[in-house]
Parts: sequence; C-alpha cells; structure tokens
Amino acid sequence: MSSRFLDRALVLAVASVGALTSSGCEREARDFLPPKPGAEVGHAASAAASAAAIASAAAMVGRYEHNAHAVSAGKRLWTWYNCSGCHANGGGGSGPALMDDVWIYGGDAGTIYLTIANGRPNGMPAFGSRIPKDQIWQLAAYVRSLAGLASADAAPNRDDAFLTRTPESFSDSQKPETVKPSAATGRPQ
Amino acid sequence: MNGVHDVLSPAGPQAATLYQLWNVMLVACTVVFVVTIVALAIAVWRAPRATERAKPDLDPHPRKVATLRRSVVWGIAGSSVLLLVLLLASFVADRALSALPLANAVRIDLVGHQFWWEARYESHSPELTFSTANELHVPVGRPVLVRLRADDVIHSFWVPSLSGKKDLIPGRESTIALRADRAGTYRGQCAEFCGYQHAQMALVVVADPPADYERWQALQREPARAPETAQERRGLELVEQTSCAMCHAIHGTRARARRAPDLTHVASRGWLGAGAVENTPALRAEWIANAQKFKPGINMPPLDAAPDDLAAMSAYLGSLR
Amino acid sequence: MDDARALPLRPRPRRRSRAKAQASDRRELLRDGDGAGSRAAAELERTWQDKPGLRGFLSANGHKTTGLRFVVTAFVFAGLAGIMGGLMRHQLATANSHLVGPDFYNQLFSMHGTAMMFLFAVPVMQGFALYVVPLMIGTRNTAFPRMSACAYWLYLLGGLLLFGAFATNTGPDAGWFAYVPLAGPQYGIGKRADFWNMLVTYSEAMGLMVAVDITTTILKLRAPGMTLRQMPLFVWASLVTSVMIIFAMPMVMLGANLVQFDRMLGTHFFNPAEGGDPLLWQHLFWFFGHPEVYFIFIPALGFVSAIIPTFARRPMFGHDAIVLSLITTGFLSFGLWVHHMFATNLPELGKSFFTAMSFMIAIPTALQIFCWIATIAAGRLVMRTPFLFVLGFFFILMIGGLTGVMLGSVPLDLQVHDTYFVVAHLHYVLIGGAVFPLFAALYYWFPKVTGKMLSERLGRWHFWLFFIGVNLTFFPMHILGLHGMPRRIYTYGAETGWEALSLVSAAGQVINDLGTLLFAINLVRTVFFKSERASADPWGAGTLEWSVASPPPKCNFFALPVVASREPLWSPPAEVTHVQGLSAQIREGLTTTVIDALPDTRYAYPAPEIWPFVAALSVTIWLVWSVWSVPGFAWGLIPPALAFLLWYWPNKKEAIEELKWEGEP
Amino acid sequence: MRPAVARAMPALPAIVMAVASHVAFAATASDAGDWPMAAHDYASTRFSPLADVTAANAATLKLAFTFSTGVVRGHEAAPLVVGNTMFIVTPYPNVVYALDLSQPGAPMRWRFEPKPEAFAQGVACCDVVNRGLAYDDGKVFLNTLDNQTIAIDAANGRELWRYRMGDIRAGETRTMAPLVVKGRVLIGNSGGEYGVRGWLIALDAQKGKELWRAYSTGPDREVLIGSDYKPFYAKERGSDLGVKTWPADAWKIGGGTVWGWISYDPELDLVYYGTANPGPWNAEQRPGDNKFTSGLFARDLATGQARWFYQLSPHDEFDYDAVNENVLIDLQVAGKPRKVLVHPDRNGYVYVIDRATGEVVSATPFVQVNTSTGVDLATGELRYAPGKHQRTGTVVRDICPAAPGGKDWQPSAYSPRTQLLYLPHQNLCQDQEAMQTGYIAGTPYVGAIVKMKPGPGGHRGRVTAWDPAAAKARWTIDEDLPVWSGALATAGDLVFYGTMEGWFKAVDAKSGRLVWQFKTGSGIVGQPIAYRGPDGKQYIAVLSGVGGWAGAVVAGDLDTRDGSAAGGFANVMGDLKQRTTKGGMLYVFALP
Repeated sequence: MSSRFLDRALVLAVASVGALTSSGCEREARDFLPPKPGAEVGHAASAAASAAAIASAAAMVGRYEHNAHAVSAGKRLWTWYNCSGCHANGGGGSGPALMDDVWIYGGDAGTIYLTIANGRPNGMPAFGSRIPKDQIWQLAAYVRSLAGLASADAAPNRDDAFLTRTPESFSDSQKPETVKPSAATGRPQ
Repeated sequence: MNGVHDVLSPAGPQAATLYQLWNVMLVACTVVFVVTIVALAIAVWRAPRATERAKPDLDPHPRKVATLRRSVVWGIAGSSVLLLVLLLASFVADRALSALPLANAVRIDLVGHQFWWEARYESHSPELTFSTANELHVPVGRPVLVRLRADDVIHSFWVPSLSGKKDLIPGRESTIALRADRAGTYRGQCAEFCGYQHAQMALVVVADPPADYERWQALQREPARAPETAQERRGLELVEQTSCAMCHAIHGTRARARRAPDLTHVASRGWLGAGAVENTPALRAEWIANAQKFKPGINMPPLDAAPDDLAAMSAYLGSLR
Repeated sequence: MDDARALPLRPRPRRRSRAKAQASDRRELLRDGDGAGSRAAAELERTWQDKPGLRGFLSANGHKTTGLRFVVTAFVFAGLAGIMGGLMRHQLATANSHLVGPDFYNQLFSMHGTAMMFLFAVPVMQGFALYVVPLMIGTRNTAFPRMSACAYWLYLLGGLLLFGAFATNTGPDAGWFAYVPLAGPQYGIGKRADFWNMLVTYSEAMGLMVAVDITTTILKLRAPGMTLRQMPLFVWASLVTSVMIIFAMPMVMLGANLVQFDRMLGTHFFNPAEGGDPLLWQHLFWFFGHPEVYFIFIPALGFVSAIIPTFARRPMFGHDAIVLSLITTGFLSFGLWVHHMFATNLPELGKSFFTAMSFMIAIPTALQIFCWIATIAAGRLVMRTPFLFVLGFFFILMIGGLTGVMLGSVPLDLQVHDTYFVVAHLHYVLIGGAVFPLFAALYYWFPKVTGKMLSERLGRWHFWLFFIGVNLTFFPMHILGLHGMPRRIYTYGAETGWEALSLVSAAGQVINDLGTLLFAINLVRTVFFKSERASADPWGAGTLEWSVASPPPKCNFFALPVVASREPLWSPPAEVTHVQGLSAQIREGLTTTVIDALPDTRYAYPAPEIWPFVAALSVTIWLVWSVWSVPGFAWGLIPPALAFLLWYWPNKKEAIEELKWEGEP
Repeated sequence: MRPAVARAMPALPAIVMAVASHVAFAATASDAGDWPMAAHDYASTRFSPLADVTAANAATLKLAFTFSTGVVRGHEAAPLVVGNTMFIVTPYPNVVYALDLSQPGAPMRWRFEPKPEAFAQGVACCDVVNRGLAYDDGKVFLNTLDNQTIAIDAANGRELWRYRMGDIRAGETRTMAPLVVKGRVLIGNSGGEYGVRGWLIALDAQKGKELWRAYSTGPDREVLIGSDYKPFYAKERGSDLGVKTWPADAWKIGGGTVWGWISYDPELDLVYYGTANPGPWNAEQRPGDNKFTSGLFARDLATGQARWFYQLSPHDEFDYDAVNENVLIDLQVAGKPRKVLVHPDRNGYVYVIDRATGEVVSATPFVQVNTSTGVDLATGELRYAPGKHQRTGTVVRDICPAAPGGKDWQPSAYSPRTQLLYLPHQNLCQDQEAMQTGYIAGTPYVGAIVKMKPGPGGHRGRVTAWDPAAAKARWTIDEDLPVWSGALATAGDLVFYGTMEGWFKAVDAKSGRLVWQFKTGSGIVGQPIAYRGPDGKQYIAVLSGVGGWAGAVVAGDLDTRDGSAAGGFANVMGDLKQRTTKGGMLYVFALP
C-alpha cells in the first residue's frame, strides 16, 4: 500500500464523513419551534393558501421530509387528529388510499398542504384553522412517506401497536397489488 | 409544583415503613463503615514505615498471623450475620408494605403519557367518573388504589412522602396502594427516563380532609362553567375553533378530544404542564402562545394568535374553577 | 544471568529441511537462553521487531503494543466522556438553567454513560491485562495476538463511529441502557438508537475476543513451575474477569441485535401489541449489565492485590482466600440482575430472592477487604502514590459497597431507585472501585511501561484533589436522591430545593477536573521532558514483570524464567531458573500444562499481519451498512466473510517456512 | 356451524311444535304483483306471492331487459314496482329513475336528480350507498346522502316537498330506505362511527312536516319514554337511563343511529326498529350499558312513545348494531300462537321476541360466536365472554363474529310456505386493538384498529335457511365471498340472492339446490324483487354494482396492503379486485 493510495483513501473518507454529517444533521435535527413566519404560508382560516404554498414547499423539504422528528410527529398526528378514521393506515376507507401512487389532486408536499389546510369538495374537511401550519407540514411529510416518496432514512419504523402494514421505511411507491388471504390463517400470502 | 417531596419526611404508612427501614440500614452500614475504616487506620498508623529497597520479610510470623486470621474470620462472621439481619429487616418491611388494608379504597386509573399524568377517578355509576391531570386529590385516612398503565413509553409513579415508586410499562398493568395520614400537598415526579421532558413530568397528591375531598369531587363532576363576560365568551369561541379542541376536552363545550389534559376544571389546578409553569393568567397566556418556551419537546404546538385573543383564552380558562 | 542454570529442552530428532531465511541464505540456528548481551538476544530483538511504516504499525500484534493502545485510547475516550460529565454537572448546578437544551442533554448523559462503560472501563482493564499478564506469567506474547489486534481496531473504529455520530447530532439519547420502547422503533426517532445498538455489538465483540485471548494465555502460557496456586492475584483476577466476559457479553449482543431487528426489519420482540414485552429487553440487558460492572470491579481488585504486597513489603495475607472470593464474586454476579428492575411489576417473591443474592455477594468482597487490611497490619508500609490511591480506594469503595447493600433491599430500592442516590452509588463504586485502583496501577506500572517514574509530588496532589473532588461531587447526591431528585433530568424548578447541594457537587466537579489536569501534566512532563531512566524494579516488587528491563525488550524475556514461588523475585527458584533452547529466528514460546505448568510444547506465535486491521474495517462496513439499509444486514456480510477468508487462506510459502522451523532440533 | 351451546332455551324445540304459521297479514298492496316498499310489506317478509317461476322452469329464465344507472358505487337498493312503473334509486348522487314497464325494453319515463352536497361522500363510513325508496299514495319517498328526505310525484317526477335534518359537517348522513305507514314517513340517520347521536323521525307524508322525533340516547323526554313504556326486563327500567348509563355527556356523541330496517304491525299499531352501536368502538372510554344503543324499540306509530325496549348487546364492544330487519310472524310457542318478531342480529344470535311485550322467546346463534356465551332468558342479559374484553392498547384476537356481525344489513326473506327464514350473511372473525381516541367534529370517532379474516371453514359467506320454530338451520350454502345482497323468497318455492362476484342465483327453497344462475356485470349487493308485469308474466329484478362496506375495497379503489383499510375488510377481501370491477346495472329476468 503505497502512501499515494493512502492519501486518496483519506480524502475519500473525509468526503464521505462530510456527506454523512450533512445528511445526519438534517435528519436528526429536533427543532421544536416552527420556522420564522417569513418562510411560512399564509393560512388565515378564510383565505385559501395560494400557489405560494406549492412554491415554498420545496424550501420545506429539507426541514420536514428529510427530518426524522418531523415525519414521526406527522405519524403521531395522523392518529391523534383521526386521519386514520377515513384513510386507515394509508390503505383508505371512506377517504382515498394514500399509500399507492394514485393522487387525485397531486402528490407533491405543497398540494398535500393545500388539501389539509383548505379541504377538498368530495369530503376532505378543512383543518387550516384548527391545525398549526408547522403540524400541517409534518402531516404532509408523513403522507408522502406513506407512499414512499419521503427519504427512507427519515421514514418512521413500525409502531408499537397492532401490525396492519409493513412499516413506512419499507414502502416503495409501486402500485397496489392484490393479496389473496390464505384460507387457513387469514393472513395475506 | 411545590409540595413535600422527601423520602425522609413520610406522611403515610408505606413511606413510614420505608423510612424506618432506611434508618436501620443507615445505622448498620455506618457502623460497618466506621469499624472497617478505623481498623484500616489503626493498621496503617501502627505499621512501621519502610522504603522500596527494604528486604521483603517472607517468613510468616506465626503469632501475628494467627491473630490476624482470627480477626478476619470474626470480621466475615460479623458481616454475614449483619447482612442476615438486614435481609430480615428488608423482608419484614416488604410484607408490611403489602399489608395495607384496602377497604373502601378510592380507585384511580392513572395513565402515563409523554410528559403528563392522566388520572381518571372511577366510580360505581359510570355517570360519576371524571378525569383530571397532574394533580390528584385524595381523602386523608382512606386508602387509594392506583391502577398504572403507560400509553407510550415506560414512566414511573413516585411520591416519596407517601410510598415507593412503581413503573408504568406499556402492555402491562400494575397497581400501587398508598394512604395519606396527614393533610398536605405531596409532590412526586416521573422516575423512569421517558424522553425530552422527563425532567418536567411532576404530579402532586393533595391529601384533603374527607369533607374538602367530597367538595372537590363534586366540583370535578360538574361540566364546565358557562362563560359570563364577553372576553370569556370570545375565549371559549377561540378554544373551540383553533387547535385547542383538537387535543383537549372541556365537558359542556364542543371540545371533546382526549389526547391532552382535561381542561374542564383547569383553574382548580395550581400548575400547568405537569409542573412546568404556574397557573397565573399572564403565564397561562404565554403558555398557550408558546409552550415550547417553558417545556421544549412536548407535543403541544405553539399557537400564533393575537395578544388579546390569548388574553381572552387565558381569561376563559381561568374561569373554569 | 550468566550463572543461571538453564532447563535444556529435549532435542527432537527431525530431518533437516532447507528453509528460506528472511534476511539471507541458510543461517546458523541461534538458540535463546543466555542473557541480555548475547548474539541470540540481538537476534531475538530483530525477530520481535515490528515492520516499519504504516503497514507495520497497522499489523503490529505484540501484546505490549496492543495493550498500550487499548489503555491510551480508553483514556482519550474517558477524557471526552469526562468533559460531557462536567457539562452536565454545570447544567444542573443552578435551577432552570439554559446552558444546554433537553435534546443535547439527553445525548450528553447517554454518551457519558455509554462511553464510560463500553469504551473506557472494560477496555482499559483489558488493556492492562493484555500488557501486564504475559509479563507476569513469563511469556513473550499472548496466545492469539492477531485476535487482540483485531479487537483493538474494532474498538477504535466503534469508538470513532459513536463519537462521530455524537458530533453529527446522532448520538444515542435513551441512556446507556436504552430501555425499549423509548429506544424502540416508534419512539427511537432517527438513527440514534441504531448507532447505539451497533456500538454495543462492536464493543462486546472486542471484549469477547480479548477475553478469549487472555484466558488462553493464562491457562497455557505460564512460566514452568507457576502452578495455579502460585499464580499472582492480578492474573487470577484477569482470568475470572475474562471467563465472566465470555458468558455475559453475548447476552447484550443478542439483545442489541434484537432491538435492531425490531427497528429495521419490523419484528416484534418488544412490541406488547404483537406478543413481545418491553421487560424482555430489561432482562436481556441486565443479565449482562450486572456482570459488566463486575468486569470493571474485579480487575481493580486484581490491581489492589498486586500493589499491596509490594508496598507492605510482605506476601499477601490469605492468598487462597482472595482467589476463592474472586471466583465466588464472579459466579454470584450472574445471579442478581433483577435488582435493577425492582420497580417493575415482577412478582414480589422473585424479587426477594435477588435481594438475598445482592446481600450475599457483599461477603466475598468483605473477605478481600479484611485480608488486605490484615496484610497492611502485618507489613512495613512504603507510603508512595500507588499505595495512597489504594487507601483512597478503601474509603470510597466501602461507601459505594454499603449503599449498594441498601439498594439491594426491595422496599428501600422502591424509594431510591432511579434517583440521584443511585447516581451517587454507581459513581462511588465505579470511581472508588475501579478508577482509584486504575490510577494506583498506572503510577505502579508506569515506570515499567515507559521507563520513567511519575513524580511523587504531583502524584500526591493529584490523589488528594481527586479524593476530595470525588467525595464533594458525589456524596451530596445521596441526599439529593433522598430528597426525591430523579435521575437523568436536564433541569429542575427552584421550588424543588435541590439547588444548594447541586451547586456543591458542581464545585466538587471542578476540583475533580483540577486533579485530572494535574495528572495529565504529570504524565506529559514525565514522558516528554524527564530524562533519567527508572530501574528494572523501582518498587522492589516480587512478580516476574519486574525481572525485565523497563521498558521491557520486544521479546520480554531473553530466556523464559522458571518459577518456584508466588513472588519469584523475592524467593527465586533454587535450582533451574531459566528455559533454554527456544529459537531466536522465529517468534517462539513455550506452552505449559494448565494445572501444574509443566513444559508442554513449543508454540510459534503468529507473525504480524495486516489482516486483523482489514477484518476490523470490513466488519465496520457491514455494521454501518446495516444501519443505513435493510439489505445491508445481508449483503453487508460479504466484506467480513471475504476478509476472514483471506486471513485464514493457507499460504504455501508460510507453510514451508513453519515446517522448516518445526523440523529444527 | 358449530352448534353453539343453546343455554338459552334447552327445552325450546320440545315445546314449540312445527305448526303452520301464517304471515301476520296480507300485503296491503293493492295488487299482489306489486313491490311498493323495499321489504315488500310491513312485516318485512320479502316474500312474493307470484308462483309462475318454479324450481322446475327456473332453469329457462332469461334476461328480459337491463338499465344502466350511470353510477358505479355500491347499489344496495331494492327496485320498486307499482302498476306498470318501476322506480330505482342509485347510490350518491341518489338519482331516481322511473321506467315504463308497459313499453318493450322499459324505457325511462322520468328521472329525478336531488343533487346532494358532494361533501357527504367523505363522511359516509361504508360507501355512499342508498338502501331503497318507498311508495305510498302516488308519491315516491327518497332519502339522500346529505340528510334530505324528498317526496316526488310518482306520475311526473316533480318534487313535492323536501325535509332537511342533520349536519354532514358533523359526520351525519342518511342511507336507509324510508317506511311510509298511514301517511307517516319514518326515517333515521346514520353516522355512528362519527359520534352522531341517533334518532327516528316521523314526517307527515303530505307536507313533510315533522310529527315526532325519538332520540336513541339522552333523557327520557327526548327518547320519548313516558307513561306507557313497559319493558319486559328489569334491566331496561329506570329513569333517564339514556344519561345514567354513560360517562358525563358522552351520550351526546354516543351513536345509536337508525340506519336499518323498520317494520310495522297494524294490529298493535307498533313500529319496530333497531338502534346502532354506541360510539366509540373503544368500549373502555364509555363505561356503563350505554342505553338505548344496540337494542330494539317498539313505538306507537301515532305518538312515537316507546312501548318497550330490549337491549341486545349492552355496553357493546364489537360494533354489533341491532338495526337488522325484524320479520313479524305468528309462531306457535308452548302450544299457544304468539305474535313474534324474528331478528337475526349482528351479535350472532337469531332472536325470536314476543312483539307485544318484548319478551325474548329464544336466542340461538346462527354463526360461531365466541364474544358471548349465551343470552339468559330470565333477565335478558347477554353474557359476554371474559377473554374478549377490550382494553386500550391491547390486541384481542379471533373475535367471532367480526364487526359486521353474523349478518349485517343485507335483509333476509321469510317464506310462509316453508316457514324458513333465508339469511344471506358472512362468516368472518377479526383481530382488534382498542386505541385511545378523541372526538373531533367531522372526523371518525372510532378508536380501534381492526383486521378481519375468514371465519371457521375458510369460506367468507353463507346462505342459511333458518327454522325459527325449531331454532336451527335447515340447510346452508357456503359461498367463498361474503353474501352481501338481500334475499327474495317466492311462492314458487325459490330463493334468489346474488354473490359479490356477480352471480345472481336461484336455489330451491326446500333443499337449497342451485337451480339457475346468471353472471351479471359486477358484484351484487342489491335486494332482488319479483313483480307481475303489465303482460301478466312474473319478472325478477335485481341491481348489480359492487360496494357497501364489504365491497368498499373495489368501490373506493383502496389499497389492500394495509390490512386495516375499509374498517378491516381489506385484510380479508384482498382478492375482490381480481374477481369484480365497479358497475351499476339493473337486470330483469323472466320466463321465455
């Protein structure tokens, strides 16, 4: 092992540590306070959040979708605010399924923010005045992780609860496929 | 959250038993410590000094070795006997703890959440059950049977002046029995590390004379008082329409969620946030605006509302005696 | 050693085969056995010399090199963890202080605990054992030096990864025993708990490898004549510790990997809703956890038993009693792990068995203390720094041990469990029981390792500052615990009344830091600026490591010694004193039978290779890959498999070489 | 079917002899060939007196005409036929069509579009269904999903009046088929899963004015319990039980909605209906019996005052609504003929109850039941199995029958000729975890994660011919998929039902032998009917279009990788998407 090889190995190591660090900090940050109002989206109960929401969504990705705390907070709110009532654990019920790749109004974070904040005509209630903006972004990040669109590292693992589906960190965004329940066990094969 | 918070000042039979056991242990161990250290000190004091070049004496002195062997044997025998005594004291105390009479016990269903305590007072008729948070009132002299369950991670219920601690473990149910023999306020705190705000997850057990306890219980069973002033009405409207109603419940209003403390009688509680901040109008407004400032990492989000809205909400909540 | 009578080895008739010598063509065979100045000694020096350059550095496997590396790295990690401890003390010095937020504080105390327990306490004890045991039992290297070298690299990489994670805000934040469900899949957010699980797997693998190495060395490579009854007490302590490690460490590796499976693969070992149970983790962890604290305590007992005879100028009183109590402590330590779980809802009768066990284990330790006091009483004392630290050890360990007895009782534990009373107890036992004997051992063996004496004056200052600092910092915590202060809280309200005593303990911490600073100065001054050399046996001690120069030659003994008594230097063997006839051209040693240490076979120590380092690197790749991706669990196994395969791949050239040397008479 | 231990009435079979019983009263319809209301008659027999199609010639049945409704959700409605007009109603947007049967191919005479609010789709827990219309005195009565009841002129399809009651923003919807009796339109709400407080309302058929309203929870005044309330069992007596058996003001969001079937007995002038399950599913959050949910009410038609009430599942923990149909027949009990109602309930028992006094004559399981061990006829108490109690945070496994029960809403048919009750039902068990939940208006208030699985035997559906007198099944047909369609019994001794795969089957009423079947375009969850056409021939009609709670996986395009989707059905209906697609078509058959 000539020393030249070692220098290059050293440089490579430092670079990889750098990459790990930046993604690490972003994933592991625990920011308990919402970002300063400037980067926010106006959400007064009456005014519909405008296209600005979608534009600023890109800025939000790092802070929410790649942040493990934000996505897991989104998962907690998913149960606390009864989203699971209509959408179950992503499979849907009276509300549409959110873990497949079919989006009625669009799957990007900004549109999901608008759906939660302003509601949709076919039965999605408007939560804009009842859920703080920071939490709506967390919910949007979790919805995207349901469909496997958020970063796998930050996606939450399984819950300490009744198992209904594979954890979000497993989900990839392929289409839903049918699962025949085996007669004896009732477990899907 | 202030109150007596001390293992050494018991206010109930359980804590008294443990206090006696503590004293026995302290005395026994201090004696052993002093005897050993004095023996060491004498040995070091009387032993002659030498330098590293001094020749090591290899031939054992029969006389000195005999006395030393006898003292070591006596030492071991003594400490074994002492340990046996302490063992018996420990067993006796353990039996005493489990012998608390439970007739006519107050039944409380305590659920540990990440960073607050939900207490549901059960009663024979379902209509009379009510739930409160972080501040438990118990009648003096009557036993209290607390059923412990955890909703998320492991917590530990511990009020040192009343009884030992008991863990609340998800998936398992445990019970602890205690009794307060003297009126007073006894502070407790979560004793098993449970996350960001393990430090501010306190609770208070207020032992009232039976008459006061009945009055407190009757008050807790009432639905929330209707708002009287315009400001309080505005406060109620805000509480029902903004994010408060998504987690809190106030009986008699449209807020009926159960994920956070029941606020029906929040004004009867001295502190907010399980001991994080005192329950005064100004601090209450600040707490509603940004609870993360006092208790970073809890599940209560900040609420960006105008100052007079915050004042209205604080006034309304302040009226809920 | 010219008048020494050598024990000639029986020449074995072998046909002579031509061997390709490293340096030149066929060279005249040189035997060891005759003294320092001889040509064989020079040849031995060159044979045991490490290869130059980075490759040599990476493939060195001498027991002294590996042992020293362990100790130095452990002290570096201890320094870092100590700073974290200091930070926590200052955060808690005043009520409602905002020096540090809750999230960072959780990482601080988790890192302080994890680094101190896994990256400092056990490795430093194993480092000392690796360095001192071969010298004490009269052999040239440990039995499996490459395994220990690989263990060191695993340890270094594991430590760097953990501190690297801490630097990137991914440090573990659920405490050093990471209870599930807080460290489980739902509440252990991000990769923090994964790094902790991985680090536990690393350090346990390292511990196991070194333990196997030390056990084999002690049992098979002792100097002829050193029967089990004549083995030095420190070697006994190392043997007991290593055997305990072999039984306890796999348990937590299993537990940590089960949590990792729960987190990454979605299994349900600890999920109460699907049949798992959080208490299963506590059982798995503490079954290892309690023996863990005894791995740290028993080697320290070994240090004390090695130091007291030297400074009392007489053999240890009740040698056999101490050996038996070491073994008893080793066994009993596996029987009392539930005293960490008295507050859970396990059945009461079961818990009281563990109370009885917790009380019983105090008896062997008491026996040792009485024997030490008896030795001191019957000896002539040399009041030097190592002995001062031993006296400090007595004082602090007694307090720790007795509070331990208090904690052992179920009802009382319900009041003091998970409070600052426990923090006080564990620091008294760890600092009193392990760090004081460690400093004593450091001052005692420093001249042997570096050839220079640490200054006595600085040593005494260090002792007194450290002694006062420890008591000032940790004694108030007993009272804080009784006043209800729970463990691991990042702040407290002014109304709790805990501020005064916390301030006192923060002051104590400052004194501690001062003491440690003085020690560092003493260390640096001695190593870099002191010139005069220490003699082979500056303390006039009796065990074998003092029979060689300081620092000892690469091959330890130019002629392997023969032993006839517990203190070979104080009562040398009457007739035969040395082994003679081992080759000087290759790294050779003599194995002896287990009980009576009769010469058995000639043993060729493995030559230094780069493979241990490469194997450690490949294991790192696997563990890091498994943290980031689920397939990583499986595919990640390929690099280590390749590395170990290539390591053991038979090499024709080496085989011929060894056959040749085996053929030698 | 494992014969559940009949602790209830071990001596019953001996006492009750098989005596010819006759249907309480003739259908009031003017012409026996008409089908004026979803249940055919006030006794809810769904029995057609037409006998042209018999087991012998059924094999030659062929398609007469079809009609596409233009909607693809769950078609649970029953077509109505009055004179030579057929009225059908579709799921949301609830379009009503009138078809002229006198013309070949039955062209559309008129259509009526109520245009209900789109938001209602989001709060319908189990597909945006409508269970049928009602016809009376020249008017057709329609319930829309967004809580409106509309009267339409049968001749020209013009709206006469419209009655609005219920807030969809709070999760209240209306899916039931109204019942019109003596100029009173009886309607009820649905939305128990959203914490909606149940009620039954009687409207004046002429002008749509509310006559009386009876809530299912709350103080006696609002539950219309007064002086002539004489329940048979002591456990139903007491004042303000609707408040006392709930935690403080939990009854305001307590469920007990009325979304099922109503029967009427003209002689006693009593209306019989069941109330739905209490909310939330997590029973630990609502200690007490939770009166008057999961029980049967008998009320006076004129005033609405309750005559008696019997709670089938007190403190229900498994979502066993009691809204299924009550078939009114006269049965020979202990030698004397008694006026009884037969109620196959979701808790797995077929109840035979004396409809005058409310006394439970017999309660016998018709599926495997392990959530309860039997009904104590002396006190009327349902004894729950201790091992199956719900506790927050713990998983209870193998709950049989599952939440949809032994038989859900799909109505059974009774044939007086064979004296058998033909039950189309499912055979499902489930695992369930109760969870802490809070009430947030407009969002579901359930508090449970459910995963269903096939019941014993592995088949998910079954048709049972039940003999109420002998309280045991005469014959059963096992179907692979749950049988979610209604049943039709005809005088030709035939029983018609449809499968969720789309097969429309006719079986022999006596033996259950398959006589004829026809593959329709989509799964059948509708109610088949029989009528006599203008040309005097007997016609059989059924709506095909998969949906409802069992079919939500297809109707709502859900993802079966999440076992808890569609309230737990996704775990057991993973293959439905392979076996049927959405559809919406009327099929009418006749002999060639």
